[in-house]
Formats: sequence, structure tokens, C-alpha cells
Amino acid sequence: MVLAGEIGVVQPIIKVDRISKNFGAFQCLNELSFEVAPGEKIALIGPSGSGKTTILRILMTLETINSGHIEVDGDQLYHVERNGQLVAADEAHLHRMRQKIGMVFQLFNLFPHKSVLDNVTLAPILTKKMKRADAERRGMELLDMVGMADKAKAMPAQLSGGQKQRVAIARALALSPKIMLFDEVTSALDPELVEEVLNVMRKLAAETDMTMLLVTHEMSFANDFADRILFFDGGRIVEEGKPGEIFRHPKQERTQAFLKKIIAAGQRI
Amino acid sequence: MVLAGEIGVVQPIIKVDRISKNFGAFQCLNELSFEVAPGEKIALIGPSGSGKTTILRILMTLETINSGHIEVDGDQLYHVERNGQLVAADEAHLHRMRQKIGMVFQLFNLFPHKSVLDNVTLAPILTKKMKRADAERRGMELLDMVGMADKAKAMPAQLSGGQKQRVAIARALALSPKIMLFDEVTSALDPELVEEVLNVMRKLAAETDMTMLLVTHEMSFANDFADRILFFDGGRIVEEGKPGEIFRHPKQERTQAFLKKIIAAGQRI
Amino acid sequence: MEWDWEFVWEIMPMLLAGVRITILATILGSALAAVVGLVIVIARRSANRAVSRTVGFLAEFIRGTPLLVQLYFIFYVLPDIGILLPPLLAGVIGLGLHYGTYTAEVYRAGIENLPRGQWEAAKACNLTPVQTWIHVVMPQAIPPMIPALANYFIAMFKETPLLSAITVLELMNQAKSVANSSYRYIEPITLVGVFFLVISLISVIGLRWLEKRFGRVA
Amino acid sequence: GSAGAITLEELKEQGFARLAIANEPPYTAVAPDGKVSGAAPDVAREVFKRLGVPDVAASISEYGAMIPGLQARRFDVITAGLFMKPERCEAVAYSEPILCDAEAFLLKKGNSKNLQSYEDIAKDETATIGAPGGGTEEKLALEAGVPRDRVIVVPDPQSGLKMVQDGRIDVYSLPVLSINDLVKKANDPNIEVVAPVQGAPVYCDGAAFHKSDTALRDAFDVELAKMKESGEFAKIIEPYGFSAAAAISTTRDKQCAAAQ
Amino acid sequence: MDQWSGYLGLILQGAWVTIELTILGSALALVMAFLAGLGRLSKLAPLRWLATAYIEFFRGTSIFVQLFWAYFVLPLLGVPLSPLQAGVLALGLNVGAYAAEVVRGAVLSVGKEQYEACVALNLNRWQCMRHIILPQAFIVMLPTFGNNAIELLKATAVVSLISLADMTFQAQVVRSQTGNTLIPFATILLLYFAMASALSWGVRRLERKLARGLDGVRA
Ligand SMILES: Nc1ncnc2c1ncn2[C@@H]1O[C@H](COP(=O)(O)OP(=O)(O)OP(=O)(O)O)[C@@H](O)[C@H]1O
Ligand SMILES: Nc1ncnc2c1ncn2[C@@H]1O[C@H](COP(=O)(O)OP(=O)(O)OP(=O)(O)O)[C@@H](O)[C@H]1O
Ligand SMILES: [Mg+2]
Ligand SMILES: [Mg+2]
Repeated sequence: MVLAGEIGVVQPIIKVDRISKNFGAFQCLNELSFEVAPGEKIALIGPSGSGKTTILRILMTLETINSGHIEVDGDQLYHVERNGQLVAADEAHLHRMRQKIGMVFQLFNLFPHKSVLDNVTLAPILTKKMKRADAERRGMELLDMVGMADKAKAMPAQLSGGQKQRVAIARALALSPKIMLFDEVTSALDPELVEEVLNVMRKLAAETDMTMLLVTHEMSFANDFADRILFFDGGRIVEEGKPGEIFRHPKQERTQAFLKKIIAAGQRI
Repeated sequence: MVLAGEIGVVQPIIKVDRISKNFGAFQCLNELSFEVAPGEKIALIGPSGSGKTTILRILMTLETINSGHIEVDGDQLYHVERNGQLVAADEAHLHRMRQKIGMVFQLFNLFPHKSVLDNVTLAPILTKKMKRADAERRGMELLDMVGMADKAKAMPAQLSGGQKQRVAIARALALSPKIMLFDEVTSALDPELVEEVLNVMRKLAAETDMTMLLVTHEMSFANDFADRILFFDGGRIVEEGKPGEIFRHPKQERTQAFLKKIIAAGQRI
Repeated sequence: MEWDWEFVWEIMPMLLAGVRITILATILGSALAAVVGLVIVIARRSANRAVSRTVGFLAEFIRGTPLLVQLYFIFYVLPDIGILLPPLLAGVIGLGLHYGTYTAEVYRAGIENLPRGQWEAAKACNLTPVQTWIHVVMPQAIPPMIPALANYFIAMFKETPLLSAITVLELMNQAKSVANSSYRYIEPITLVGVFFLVISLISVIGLRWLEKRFGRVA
Repeated sequence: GSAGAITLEELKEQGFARLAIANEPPYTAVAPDGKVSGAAPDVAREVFKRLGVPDVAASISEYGAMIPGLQARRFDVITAGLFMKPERCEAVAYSEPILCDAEAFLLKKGNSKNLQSYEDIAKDETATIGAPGGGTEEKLALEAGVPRDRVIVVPDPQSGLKMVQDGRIDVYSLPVLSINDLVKKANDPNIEVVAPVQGAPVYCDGAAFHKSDTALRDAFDVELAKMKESGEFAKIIEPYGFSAAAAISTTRDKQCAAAQ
Repeated sequence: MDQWSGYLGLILQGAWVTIELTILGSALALVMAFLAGLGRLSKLAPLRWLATAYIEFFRGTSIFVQLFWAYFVLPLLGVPLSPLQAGVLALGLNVGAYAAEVVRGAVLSVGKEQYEACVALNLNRWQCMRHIILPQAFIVMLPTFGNNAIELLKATAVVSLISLADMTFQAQVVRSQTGNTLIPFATILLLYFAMASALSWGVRRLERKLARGLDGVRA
């Protein structure tokens, strides 16, 4: 793993440079900048509405940005150079860039008309022109990794929430992205199902050197999982640092207030 | 208030005599019998599916019964005497009997197209032929009692859950029933809104001599509120007694197990 | 006027010939409507504002005006600009265009009912737009539409008598022709009603089955 | 109700007689202002006026719908150039003849298939004929042996003209004067007329009453005969191109008996 | 040109007949929709059967057949109707059958809990329908009613086939008087579209007005 202090030594894999995002009159992200080193595990925390989901969706190109630049793995995400000038990228460029990024959603978003295995193999077969047999072999490995191999033939409707989410993780991994984005992947689950998903993610963090960005409200998990915490508020990063620093010695007032509320609500950190 | 020990001295206002209720093959109530004295406040507790809601709905004539008899305020509820024989009652009889009973639902069931005041005055105007002005005067008194007088003109959609439930209570009171039934009136509310509704009910219990039957999962409230507790399981009353006895010295194993689970889940009794 | 069974048997073969044309027109019209609806939906979703607006307005216009007048237009006005269509073809085109604007609404509802998360998941899986439509959107959106589509095709069947206005010899026109030469209206018109009722009732049973099998668009 | 006959008294009380017309000049026509004219309604209007019924109210109808409409008592009388034919004489009560005319064909210039009679159309397997549904021409064509699928039922004269121009049908057949009127309006050098059609009889129409209204019909006949006598009749119909002499020289009985 | 204004007058006369047919037909359809829609939900089996038979019959046979029946056959059975009456009858009964299903669906869409609140407040069945269920169901019905009214407007063109002098019929007259096909038909297409647009605009306004309370906008 790469420690936060080492940033600047290695080339960052994500470089977010003063991006802004408006929804109508409401400014959701406000000249936001940060960098992520390859292999780093980052947790985004902060109050509701602070823009955490939005920045993940922007990285996945599910939203557009109003200004600023994003570099992913050495290339501009939303722009291409033409005649020495950066101009808006076309769909083909976005398609290329998306190969590097995978995302897991809060509500799983499995394809309900496809079996578990077909969910996992669809994208490799279509976008990587992988042979079906190869895709299925690799798909079964991934399902095995998330503990879902025995449900390969099941349909999503037959699964519990925790099982769905584990399949969704396997599906995102099937394209072997360099960067994985996780948006509150446990918050739609019944409490007794949360742990099985977090276990898969712990395993993932330990076994691969993928770069991971994670939005979560589970502070103790963020503490275990992340190399670095970004604390969001009002579309900006208010404080950042190693989990130990942020959780035990928050410097900013807003961070302190947020953590106090979380603890009052009964969470252990 | 009337204490449990005094039953048998005064004439009971509700007398449930060996009633059974099936849903298809499933027997929900099983030869259930109990009596309630006028003015008594009764709490029905017990595990989910034990038949608590069903008995309230039967008293409100929202369900029918398969066998047994119920006497309310000296009259048969589901039967009428004809030629010395008890035969099934007709709609007109049910209509007369319902004047004595009011009910408040878990999900409020306000009329969304009528203002708060109209919700409260509709039934008195239609069923008691009350003049609109009189009904509104009384309606405002009731709304004042539940602390909702300032929202008389609002529409239900503009209210919080707790406010809706207080209006629903005022609406049920507007018909001046002798018996009030409350089915988990706080369980659909956000935690911070529960207390405002319970306060209204405490006031109601203290200020009127209405008979009240209440299904609740709030053990501490049941403890404060009730003269007597009926503990349901599997469509029967497994144990009954004063709150102090039931909560501190439950005799039956099933009651003990139930209370243990409740305490483990973090409730104070 | 008395009901005359002999007359009924006498005119039956002619009416059956009319039923054949009626069913043919319905089937061809339905096929065309299914395609036209798809074209309208895709055009209305087009990023090109001029295309989406124009097609949107045309569809509204066609939906807001009577099919009968549209048929007159296709049959009698289009020849002035050199488009001369045989009666049945003109009728099928009229039915297809008119009902295409209805099927377009069904498609739109079906597609809009698909949760946004499915589009986003497809993007996160890096599927191209065409792949997204084929593998994710269509398979989920089409089955719930089937009952609503079938419903419109039954409605179209009942509107085929309009084609008599452009000289197609379908069931209604056959009946009128019989009535004209015999001066008897009761039997032919009643029989037409019976034919429609029978075929509709059979279709309704089929529709119920489709609804059970595929569910319905809200 | 449909049962009892309508009497002249009832019409007088009502103040008008209900006519069925076809909007086929010069037999019947509707002016831009909605006023009804044409030879048949004009005669009827005059006769009814003399009978003490001050006005007529006309509704336009397809030919095929006229007799059923009369039977359903939608109209009191048909004045539309509905020619007398034996079966029709069975179905309605005709007055004495009013308008007489032969049949004509409307074709594309040159008459390339050389169609002169209904039999010619029957013989040429590619030839199609358009005619009003339930009209005399449809019947003549079918009787001459033209198969049903080559006899196109055309809703109205304008559509018939348009279908000839567009080449959808080879022939459109109507009475001579109707065709002439149509051609005059169309002002199209690419069409021509065959008139009269060879072998087709000269037909006369009369005002057609409900079978049970013979009393009314008889009263109508009396006034009609007086007008024929006085020359009033000729004054009304000749400006439209009809011959009063033709109508006067024949009778209902002859026309109705004229079997094919 | 003078002549054209005369013909336009003719078409406008027809437009008035079309409007009359639409309004009267819609009124009849509305009445039938509630009678049959509620009849189908009745506790009394004969009422239910009657309503079902009406709905299935009028939805099952074509409007044309119904129109020809009303116009040509009913008088023979001793029920003489003016063309306008026949048109209104056929259109109203036909569209009413479709709208009855809308009424039924909308009434069923009101949650069971509203009926239970009625019982708890001791309202009788009729009071509950009248004051609680129908006002809520009506908002659900309204958009579909709007569509039904437009369907009815378009179906009025069919009455020209039974010689009722509606807009389409007058366009035919103008066409045969002038020999021009394009102008009369284009004119009435625009007029029909204008009427349909006016209808849907009106329904949308009414819908917004009625929905306001439910959204909680009305203070
Ligand atoms: N499509 C949209 N249209 C308008 N506003 C939006 C949209 N998406 C997000 N927003 C607004 O942007 C703000 C940030 O949203 P975002 O979902 O990023 O917050 P978040 O930090 O993920 O919050 P949460 O913890 O509740 O998920 C919110 O105020 C939200 O209402
Ligand atoms: N309409 C119905 N049809 C079929 N089964 C029913 C119906 N209503 C209730 N039941 C069943 O009857 C049993 C008792 O239900 P009831 O609602 O009375 O339980 P309860 O004690 O109120 O439970 P909870 O605490 O969950 O509200 C349950 O098993 C329920 O599934
Ligand atoms: Mg979020
Ligand atoms: Mg319950």
C-alpha cells in the first residue's frame, strides 16, 4: 500500500483539478481539487448532500462537469488535446477512459433479466470481445472470490441484498479496472447483511493493488479500510489525512461536529 | 380509573367470548376470550403475528369473525336477537354499534384531499348531522387538545408523521366514542416524533374516562399508560395482569423470552 | 322489419370475404404501427432538437386528428404530388401512422419505467449506447409493453371500417354494399357487429393471457 | 313511429317536408351558403308549396342509405335522381316521372380500352368501373357481368372524378347530366365522356315516398300533373339541362315495368 | 375568394356540429362511465353483470356498427332518433364503456386504508364513495378522461358516414362543390387539431387545480 505522505513522489492516477458542478442554481462542487496515488484506498466521508456521490459519479462520467479538469491514469477524462488545445471529449474518448474505472452502486443496479453469471460476463464479452468460455471461467473465479459461486445460475430477484451487492462487486471487477468506486455499498442493506459485503471489500483491499475510492457512513470500516480520509462539506474538502488523525484529532470544527453527531447516533469508530 | 381486580363488580363494556378467526387455513385467533371494564386502559403486547392488530380490527368491524360472540356496551356486536335466537347482524346494526368505537391506525389514514379541520369535522357532520359551525367549533377544541389548532387549514401532505397522527387522534375523538382503539400509533414515526404523540395519549388517558385498547411495542409507554396488560401469542392471551406484575415478574416462559428479546434490542421498560 | 335467416346465409360468403380483408389490414397496420412507434420514440429522444421537436409535433398532430380525415388525405390528396397508393396500402399506411403515435407512447412509458440505475450500470460496464439498448434496455422494457400494444391492435381492428371511405372492400363496406343492393340494413349491420364482438372477445381473452404472462405498463 | 303513414296534414303542421338529396348536380346541389338547389329538390319544393307545405329541409345522403333511411322514416321523400327500377318500385312508392336521363361514362382522354358499354367493361378483364354504392350504375354493371371486384364503390362524384384522373379506375359512371356537370367543374382536358352508354336504358326518377304513404304520393302526383300541364314544370327543370318532354311522355307504370 | 368565405362558413357550421357532438357525447360518456364503472364494483351481482355486459359489448363491437345500428336499425325497432341524437348516443355509449374501466381502475387505486378509515368513522358506503373515494379517484381519472374526450372528438368524424353534417361531412360537400380536395381537408385537420389541443389544455389545467391540495401547495 501507498501511504499518503508518499504522494508527490509517484505520479498520481487521479488528478482532480478545480472542478465545479452545478445543478441548476445550486453549486454542488466548488473548485474541488485532490489527487490519488496508484493503489491508494481513499474513503470519502461527510454530511449528507456534501457532494460525495457526485464526485464519484463524475469520475464514472455519469455526470458532466461545469469547469475544471480531471486526469485519470495520465489522460484527460473529459477533454482531449486538439491542435495544442484542450477541447471537450467525444463519446469514443469517454468509452476508452471508462475501461479504467469500475463502479459499485448503493442500489446494486444488477440487470434483473440476466442470471448472476451473465451479469458478470456481459461486459467482458461485449466490450472486451472476450470468448464466452473465457469470460465464464473468469466470472466464476470472481463469484468464488465474493462467495457467490454457488448462485451463478440464480436470477438477481432470488438473492438477498447482501448477495446482490457481492455480485455487483464481482461484475465491476470483471472488467479489471485500475480504479474502483464504491458509493455507500452497504447503506441499502439490512444490518445483518452489511458485514458479508464489508468482508468482501476488506479482502479486495488486502489482495489487490487497485486504486479504490469509497463513500461510506460506516466510520469504523473507513478507519480499517482507508489509507487516507477526505472529509467533504459543502462541495469542498474541508480536511484530509490518515484515518487515525482525522478520527482521533480532527482539526476543523466542522469535522469535529460531524464526528460528534455520528458518535451520538451510536456508531463506534 | 378502574383497576383490574374490580372486574366482575362493574358490568364489562367489552366482553369477548371464545372468538376464532381464520385467514384461509391459518388460524389467527383461537377461542380468544377477555373482558374490559368501562374506563379501563388496556395494552396489548406480544410478538409479531400474534393477532393483536386482528382483534382490534375485529372490534372495529373491519374483519369478520368465524365463531364466538362479542358484546359491546351491553349489545352483541356481530349478532342480533331475533325470535330468541342470535343471528348475524346486518349493516344497520353494525352502523349503530360503530358509534361507540373509534380507531387510530398505524399509518394515520388521513383523507389527503381534505384539510386538517375537514378531516376532523367530516364524520360528525355526515353521521351525526351536526351543523357545520358546531362541528368546527368542537373540531378546533379537539385540534387544540392535540396541539394542532394552528394547522387547522393545512393539508395532510404538509404535516410531519407525528402531526398527522395527532390529527388522526382528534378525528377519532370527534365522534365521542366510548371505546378507543390504537394500533401501534407511533411505529411508523421517526424516533424524534414519537414523544409528541405519546404525550397526547398520556393526556387523553388522564383527562377522559374513555375505555382504551392499545397495541404497542413501546414497553415503557405501555407500563405508564395501561391499567392492565394482555400478552398475546399465537392468537391467544398467554398472560395478563397489571404492568408491574407482567414486566417485573412474568410468569410464563413465552412472556419472559419476549421481554428478554425486547431488552436486548435496547428498549428500556 | 323482420329478421330473415335465409338472407343471412345468402350474404355470409360476402361478409366472410370482408372479414379476411379486415384482418389482413389489421395485421399489416399493426406491424407498421410497431415500427413507426419505434421510429418516433427514437427520433424524439434524438439529441438534435430540430428532429425531436418536429417529430414530436407531427406525432401530436396525427394523434389529435381523426383517422378518417387522414385517410382521405392519403388517398385523395397525395396523388396530386405523384404518390398514388392502392386503397389497401393507403389504408394500412393510415392505420400504421395513426396507431404508431400510440405505440410510441407505450414505448416511451416502457423505457421511462426502466430505473435510471440500469442506464448507469450499463455505462459503468462501459457498454456502448447500441449495446445498452440491445442487451439492457430492450429486454427489460419490451415484455411489460406487450399487453398495452396488443390493446391498441385490438382498437385498430375495430377502426378498420374507416377504410370503406377509401373504397377498401373490408367487412363494413361489404355489409354496406349488401345493404345497398337489397335495401336491408338489419342483417348485414348486425352480423358485422357479431363478427366484431366475437373477434374482440377472443382477442380480449388473448390479452388477459398476455397480461398475466408479461405484466402491464403502469 | 315507423308504423303509421305520414299524412299531408302532418306535413303542413310540421311546416316542411324532409328530403333526401345526394349533392350530385344538376340533380341535387348544395350552394356555398348551404342552400339546397338542383332540379329534383326544386320541383319538390314547388309541388309541396302548392300542397300547402311551405318549405323543404334536405339532408345529404349516400345513395345506398336513402331507401333504408326512408324506411327508417329519416326522410319523408327522396328527391335525388333515384331512377325507377322494378325492385325499387317494390321498395318505395314513386311519384310520376320527373327527371329523365341516360347513363354516361367518364374516362381518361382517348378511351384507350375503347369502353362504350357495360358489356365492354365486363369483357375487358383489366377494366374497372366506379359507381355510387347502391346506385343504378352499380346494378347495370353487375348485371352486365362485371365481376364484383372490378366494380368499385365510390363514395361521391368528386372522388369518382379524382379516381379517374389518378388512374385508379378506368370508368366512372353516372347519368349524362351529372357527368357533364362534373366535367364542366373539373375543367380538365385529359378526360372525356361517353354519352349515352350503348345499350343502357333511359331512366326516369320520381319523388320516392314510403310504401305506406301512397295517399301523400297521390296528392303529390296531382299537383305534379298540373305543373306539367301549365309548363311550370319545364320552366324549373330545363335550365338544368333536363328534358320536360321526356318526363311527360312516359309514366311510372311503364318505368316500373321496364324489366331488363 | 368570396366563394371561399362561403365555403369556410359551411365548414364552420360543421365545426359547430362537431363541437356539439363532442360536448353532448362526452357528457353522456361521463354519466355512463360512472354508472357502469361503479356498477361493476357493486355488491349486487345483477348490477355487476349488467355493467360488465354493457362495457364488453360496447368495447367489443366497433363504433361504426353502433352508429349504423343507432341510425338505421333503431328507427325500425320503433326508436326514431334524429341524426344528432343517434350520433351522441353511439359516441357517448361507446366512449362511456372505455371510460367506465377508467373509473373502476381509479376507484380501485384508492388504498384499502381509506375504506377502513371510513368504517372507523362510521360513514356509510355511499358517504364514503361520495366524500372520500371519488374525490381522490377523480384526480387519477382525469388525465385518461382527457384522452377519452379527444378520442371522442376524433370519432365524431365518423358520423359523416351517416350523413350528419359535421365538419368532415361539410369538407366533403365543399370538396364536391369546388373540386378542390386539399384545401377543405387541410382546413379541417387544423381545426380538429386546434380542438384537441384546447381539450387537453383544459384537462391539464383542471388537473393542476385539483392536484394542488394533495401536494400540499394550498396553504
Ligand atoms: N441530479 C441532481 N439534480 C439536482 N440536484 C442534485 C442532483 N444530484 C445531486 N444533487 C444535489 O447535490 C447535492 C450533493 O449531492 P450528493 O448526492 O453528491 O451528496 P452526498 O454527499 O452523496 O450525500 P448523501 O450522503 O446523502 O448521499 C445534494 O444537495 C443534492 O440534492
Ligand atoms: N388479511 C389477512 N390475510 C391473511 N393473513 C392475515 C391477514 N391479516 C393478518 N394475517 C395474519 O394473521 C396473523 C396475525 O396478524 P396481526 O396483524 O394481527 O399480528 P400482530 O400481532 O398485529 O403483529 P405485528 O406486531 O407484526 O403487527 C399474522 O400471521 C398475519 O400474517
Ligand atoms: Mg450519496
Ligand atoms: Mg399489528
